[in-house]
Amino acid sequence: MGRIKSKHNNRNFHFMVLAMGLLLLAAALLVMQPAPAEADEGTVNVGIMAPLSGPGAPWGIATARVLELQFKQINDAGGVKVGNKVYKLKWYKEDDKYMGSAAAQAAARLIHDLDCKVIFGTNGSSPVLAMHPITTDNKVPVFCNSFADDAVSPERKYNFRTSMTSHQYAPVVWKYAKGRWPEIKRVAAIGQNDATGKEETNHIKLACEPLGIAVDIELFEPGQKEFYPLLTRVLAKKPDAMDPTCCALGSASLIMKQARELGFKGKFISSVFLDPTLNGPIAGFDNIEGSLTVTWDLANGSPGERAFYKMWCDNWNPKEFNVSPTIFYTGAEIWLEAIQKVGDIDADKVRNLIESGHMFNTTIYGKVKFSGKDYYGVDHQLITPVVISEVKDKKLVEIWRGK
Amino acid sequence: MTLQMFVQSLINSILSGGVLILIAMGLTIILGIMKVVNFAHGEFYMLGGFGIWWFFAEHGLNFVLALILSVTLVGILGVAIERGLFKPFRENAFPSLIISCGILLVFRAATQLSFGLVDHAVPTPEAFKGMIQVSGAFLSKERLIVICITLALIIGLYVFIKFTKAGLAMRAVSDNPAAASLQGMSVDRISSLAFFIGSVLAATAGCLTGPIFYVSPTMGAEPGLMAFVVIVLGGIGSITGTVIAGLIIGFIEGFGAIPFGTNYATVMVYVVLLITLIFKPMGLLGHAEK
Amino acid sequence: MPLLEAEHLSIRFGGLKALDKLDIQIEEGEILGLIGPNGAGKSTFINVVSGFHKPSSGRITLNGENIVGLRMDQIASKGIIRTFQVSNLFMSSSVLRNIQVGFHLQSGIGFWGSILGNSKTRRQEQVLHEKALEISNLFNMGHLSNEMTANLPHGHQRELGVAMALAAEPKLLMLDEPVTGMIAEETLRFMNTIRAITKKKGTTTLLIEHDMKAVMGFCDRIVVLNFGKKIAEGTPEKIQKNQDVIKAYLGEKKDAQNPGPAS
Amino acid sequence: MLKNRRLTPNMVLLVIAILLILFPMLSGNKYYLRTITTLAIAIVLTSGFRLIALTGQLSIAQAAFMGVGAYCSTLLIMNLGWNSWICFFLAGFAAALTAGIVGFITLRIKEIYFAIATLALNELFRLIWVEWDTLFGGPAGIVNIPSPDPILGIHFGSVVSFYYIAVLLLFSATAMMLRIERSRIGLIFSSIREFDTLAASLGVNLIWEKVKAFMIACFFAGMAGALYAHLQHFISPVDFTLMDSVMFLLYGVIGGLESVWGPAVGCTVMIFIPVGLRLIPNYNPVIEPIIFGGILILVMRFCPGGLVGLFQKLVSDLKKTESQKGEQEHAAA
Repeated sequence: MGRIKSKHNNRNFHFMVLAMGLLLLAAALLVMQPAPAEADEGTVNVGIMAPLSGPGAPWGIATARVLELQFKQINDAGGVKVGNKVYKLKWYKEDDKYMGSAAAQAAARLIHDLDCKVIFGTNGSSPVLAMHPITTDNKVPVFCNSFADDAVSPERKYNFRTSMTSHQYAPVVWKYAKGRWPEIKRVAAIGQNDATGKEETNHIKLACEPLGIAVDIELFEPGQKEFYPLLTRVLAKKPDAMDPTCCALGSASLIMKQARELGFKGKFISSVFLDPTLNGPIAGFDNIEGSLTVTWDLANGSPGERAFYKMWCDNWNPKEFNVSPTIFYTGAEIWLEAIQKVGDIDADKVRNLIESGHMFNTTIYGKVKFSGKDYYGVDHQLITPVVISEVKDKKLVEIWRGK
Repeated sequence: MTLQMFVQSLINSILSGGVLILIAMGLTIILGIMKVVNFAHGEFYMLGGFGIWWFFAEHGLNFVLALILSVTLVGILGVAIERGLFKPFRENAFPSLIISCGILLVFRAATQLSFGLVDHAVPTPEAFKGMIQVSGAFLSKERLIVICITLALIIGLYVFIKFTKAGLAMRAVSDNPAAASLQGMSVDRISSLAFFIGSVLAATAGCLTGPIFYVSPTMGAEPGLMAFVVIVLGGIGSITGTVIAGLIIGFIEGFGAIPFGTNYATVMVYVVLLITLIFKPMGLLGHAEK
Repeated sequence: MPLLEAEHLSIRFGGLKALDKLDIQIEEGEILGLIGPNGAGKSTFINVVSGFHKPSSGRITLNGENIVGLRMDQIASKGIIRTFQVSNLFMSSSVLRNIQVGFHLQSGIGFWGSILGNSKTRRQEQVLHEKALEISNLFNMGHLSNEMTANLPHGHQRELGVAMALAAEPKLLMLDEPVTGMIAEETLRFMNTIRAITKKKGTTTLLIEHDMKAVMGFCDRIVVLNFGKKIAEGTPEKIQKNQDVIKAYLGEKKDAQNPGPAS
Repeated sequence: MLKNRRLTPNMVLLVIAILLILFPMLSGNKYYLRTITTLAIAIVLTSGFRLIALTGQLSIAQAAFMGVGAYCSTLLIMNLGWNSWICFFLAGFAAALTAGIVGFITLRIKEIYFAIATLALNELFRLIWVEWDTLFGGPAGIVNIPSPDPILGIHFGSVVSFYYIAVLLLFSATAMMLRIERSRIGLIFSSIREFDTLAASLGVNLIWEKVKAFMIACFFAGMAGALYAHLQHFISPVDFTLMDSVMFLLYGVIGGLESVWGPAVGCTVMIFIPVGLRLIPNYNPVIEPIIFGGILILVMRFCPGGLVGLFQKLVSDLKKTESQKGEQEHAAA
């Protein structure tokens, strides 16, 4: 290493520098060669951003599958008519790896290099917050799913959330639960120790305290599988009910299984997501029987929901179904309806339409609109119907539907 | 802390420690004998889990048969990787570390692509179902069985290393590969054997914990990391050290979680590791070379 | 006052007493030979003085200042430099770089000078470079100065070890069996070089050698160890006639069938 | 081109420098500007990793020190309103100071033990940022980090300006690394890695020298972290994880740790491979980890010296055959 005085090595050094030069040159050539992918006449570029690798991959891959099919179907049907022009969609898929830095880089590619006019994605708070400076500066609408309150705010001018969060769900489900079981006095909210889990458990606390229910929040490191120590601590406080769902599906299932093993007899009430077909195999069907949740059975839902579920089952393994695609599918539906309505793909016009409280008709949920001004300061939160279901005989049974 | 909580924490600690020891044991053998830094060790644990899921849950094989089959296959895969990739890099940390990182990425992505997107449940075999109650504390039968098997494997491994010819050869190679090969021991064969045992132990842990937890492509990440913490805390190459360190970490997780919560227990594990290393730079029972 | 004084120095490894209440004085400017059969504790003495091992009890003073308990580099910076028994060198570096590491204590180039690389530093570096060449020339290795150390023949490797130590301009140079594996002519030439240099610079030297015959002609004074104890001390002529010394070497020959000093 | 022996290393460096400086004018593509900005940050971090590796220590905590810099500068700017350029340097000093304190305690640990200790350190730092949410914003991180303050009316907010800051940082870090390489410090560092006892016996203070290397590396890591915070306008604990630290290690070893150019080559290749792959039509990023892992395995299996090592070997083989040919001709004549 660095035997600089030696003649022989001086040459090596020499060649090393040359090698680096060549590499950089190659890189530079690579960079300069392709002109930015200007959209062809008659096509509009759209970006799909999803965690295609890493811990969020199950959601991301499912999302990408559905969106690609959705765009293909639209193109096959002739495209979208915007104003008096008909556009075909050209989509680009990017991997945010469920990481902020990767999401920012991916957004830069979609926007600067591929000239995408809209981004559908992504899951997770950190990626959505990290890509905000790029998307907002370049006026690209983002239809996202992030449970962080911060993802929707006045300065994030073009961020729209097409999923309801525990902030909307928790008050409804806990009010219902308290009405039905007034004996619930103490609740344990268990969540993953990341931005999402922290926000969700906090939402539960905010929803429960006005109802006279004490909330113990317990957080754990993502990826943990052994919850006996945590549950021993939680159960010592003798909670009457538990919301274990502010975390990944597998973790939530394990918490429910292990809580029952440790003798927990109370109800599981979920303000986030609980589906016996998905949670059941890991959690044990007996363990989650009688739980209350805001999830509902798409297969028995509204006509749009039924059609959506059928589309998944026709193309892919029903076992791999999760809710993530519905969120972005809805986002795409809304954006497409909006650009057709305003007759332009301009982000400001789309934003104005959404903020005007326009009712969107074509979504899988039926008629929906954006709201949220009183809490987030801006109407960028999609409001979908809240449904409360109960787990009965290993199935979700709808017991209450809001308007 | 009530008696019930104490007993429960005790059981929790032993279980989390036991599984950790099982995984770390394989790693300490590989690292101790071949001086190969295998960051992909957790992936053998993951493959073991997928093995039991594939044979037992998907294809309805008998649990024990499925376990043996899956463990053997992972062991053979381990030997193949050792022969094909690690062999030139014994005693050489950097390349082996990089290669193992590559293996980790490939395995994880490949399982994700081939076995789909959901976490797979492995049902508990009928015979292992049910709970046992000890002075108010709960212990499921499946966990009890895991503790028993872990204990048996630890003792078995200890006997194997201390008293059998192959075990003696392993220790000799670990101390001084050059001298061992001069005495006619085949370093190649012993390394392969070590890697086989290492991957088998990790895969066994994966199989046994499959029904308790679930099986997913990223399940190896956390145990793989903690296994390194365990062996470094205990001293690389020392089986007793690994057992002690595994129990220490198990107890920190089991008892530390009660007053502080599990995330602070994780902080405590790392703090204990750092403090131990400051005072004993070669781990608790590790000894300096030379 | 002696340059280095060890008083009642003891160290034990397990149950074995490697050094047993040893008293040794080294006078300024002399070449002291420390000899003894295998396992007599000669290398242990160097290890203890250089700070590699910590003595169980006893004192070591350099110019009256206690040095027990200091780190190796602190002891080195006080001017005690040692060589190693086997060829311990920076094998994948060039000969010149090896010698330049030896300049560490003398270089006078500080951290910022080194980082900034200003003209003063460059001049200093040039001076060091020339000094390194000079030292390699002293050992007839000038033509090898850019060679990789691992490629050197054994004899040159031994010489390089001493060259590095000399580069550090020690007050006390401790040579641990420097001529092992050399043939007689090489030994003679090498020992003469060392004696010439150290005498010229006034460097005090402690020479450890297993081969009694090899050191006789070079040392001013000799101390003989056996089983960690001093059994004789005096001029080479006196030592050669000492009955205890002869017995120690012959005894060893009988027990371990080791080729003795005469072979 | 290879035969042009007159091409000095400095000339090539100059060409690279000019290319990098002119690049924003040649191509306005902000995506590539951003990619090179992240590349520059990665090279700075990886060079630091290599510097520590030069003393024989394997640090898996570089991302954490990058985070120390990022959080330090962000908090000073956002809470106390200090000038961002002062904070930029303070970030470096904060990271170096942290490294110094941590180093004095941990650097006597060696080899894999040290690697795992730094790994624990990285996790500890992350957990501190996660748990201490009143100061560090918790897992949600800190949003809306402003762009650097203007100097003499020049505003720094665009991708191009970040690009130039990053290139400047890259140049100064590389100049520093080169200087260290060629100076006595580098000599002493590598002597520790080769044989620490011998170095100590010649008066080298092992701990202090290792701490020095650690501090220099972390100084640049901290500055890179501050730049990263400005570039992203958002930081959270997940930006500085163990996985990122391992990445810098991978980049370094793939490039080759023996050479001062290794980190640059490793980072360039590994960061531009995914970029290049995306030019393939209908490329599916899902398989990227497999490609990435495959490259790691292949490169290490067939050239453990890394890419620079491979290149050096090829060149020396070429020269050997050339000189053999020359000898044969000579003999024939």
